[in-house]
Amino acid sequence: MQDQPGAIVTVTWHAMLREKTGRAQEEVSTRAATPAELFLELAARYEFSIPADSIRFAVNGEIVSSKDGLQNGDRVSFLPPVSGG
Amino acid sequence: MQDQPGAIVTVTWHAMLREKTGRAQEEVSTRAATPAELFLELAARYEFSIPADSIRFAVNGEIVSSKDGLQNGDRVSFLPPVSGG
Amino acid sequence: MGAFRLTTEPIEPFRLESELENTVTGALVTFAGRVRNRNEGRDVLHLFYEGANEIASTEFEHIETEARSRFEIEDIRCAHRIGKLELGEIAVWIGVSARHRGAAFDGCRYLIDELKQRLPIWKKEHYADGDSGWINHS
Amino acid sequence: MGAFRLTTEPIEPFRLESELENTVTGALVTFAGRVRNRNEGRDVLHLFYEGANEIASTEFEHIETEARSRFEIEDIRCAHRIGKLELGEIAVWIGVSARHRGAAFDGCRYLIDELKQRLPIWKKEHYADGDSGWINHS
Repeated sequence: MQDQPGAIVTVTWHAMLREKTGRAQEEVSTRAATPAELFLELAARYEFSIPADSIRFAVNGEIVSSKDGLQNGDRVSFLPPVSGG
Repeated sequence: MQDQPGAIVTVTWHAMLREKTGRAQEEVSTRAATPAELFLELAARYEFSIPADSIRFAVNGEIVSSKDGLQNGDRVSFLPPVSGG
Repeated sequence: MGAFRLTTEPIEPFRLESELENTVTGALVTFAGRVRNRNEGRDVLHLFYEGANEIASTEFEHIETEARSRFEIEDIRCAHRIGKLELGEIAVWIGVSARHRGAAFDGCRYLIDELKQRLPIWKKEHYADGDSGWINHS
Repeated sequence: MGAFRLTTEPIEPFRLESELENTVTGALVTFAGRVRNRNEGRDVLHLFYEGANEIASTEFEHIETEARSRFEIEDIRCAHRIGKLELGEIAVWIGVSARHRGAAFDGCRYLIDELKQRLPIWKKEHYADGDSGWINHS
């Protein structure tokens, strides 16, 4: 991972994560290879208490696997457990 | 059965039986002990082709067993196979 | 007035539904059955429904009691149209409210399934070829 | 326009339902989920729903495709409210039309079950005691 070039992605925060970070959106420069790696990086920064394995990931408007790759310019959403309906 | 006193009951005809008999209601004097017996009696008179075992019986507004007793003054309905809904 | 009615007037789902909205119950499931333009390969022009009102009401009460004993239902409304019906018109409407959606779905399904098997209501179809006939579900 | 929408406006079932009535399909099953006054023993004053619109729409399309492959569905409409909701207001509405009632019931049930598990929508309850909290279905 150290050999990867950095990427700039747009992160959108929702629900309890939005309240915890105090922001709806931010640009993040990261060397994370996957949404899951990026989440761990940001979870450490923001000191989230929510279990990482409860989070789903969306990239560019679509829910993706935690192991999907991240590209420069991607729009990334971290989805905490849902409660619609 | 021959020893039973006769009863006068009001018979209501529905759907294909109403069309076959040409009437919605009639008074019937009968020695039949049960709705099923009464049906067989009337089926012979009107020459119904519908199988007797496809008929359900209602007495005084409530569906009853084919073996329930008939009383003088009862209101009897013969219910051919249904198709509501 | 009970939960069930036979009516010669067009069924108004929104009116029936509003009768179920007085209580805050969480889930509402409704079923509407409408007149189809084809049945078993024949073109239907219109329908005629006949019903035995008193017997149907009593039998529906039995079905309702069964449904309430099986599922945690809050409230029920059901209407069945009789007389002449045109294509697309609602023949039967059922609404079930419940605290949880499972009971609302299961209760509504139970009511329509039993209603079709048991209520003294008969359908006569009139076809494009001029023929007509009483329909038998069984 | 797809079958799904997130909306800050009150949901109007009758308008959505009329979009499903253009075709003569026989069966229509609808589900409405409304805000309850109590949840897990606590008195709810009102709710706040937040949704991720683009992701929810895409995910609903997947759910719709699955439902159509499993059941013989004619048409679907679904709306989920976001923003502040009062007690008794409709949070989610789903309507499914089909030729036969089995597919309409099963399809509607599938959609609401999957929607609750998968769509990125979050509910925050505000309680009578002044407390509030995000709800977690799982």
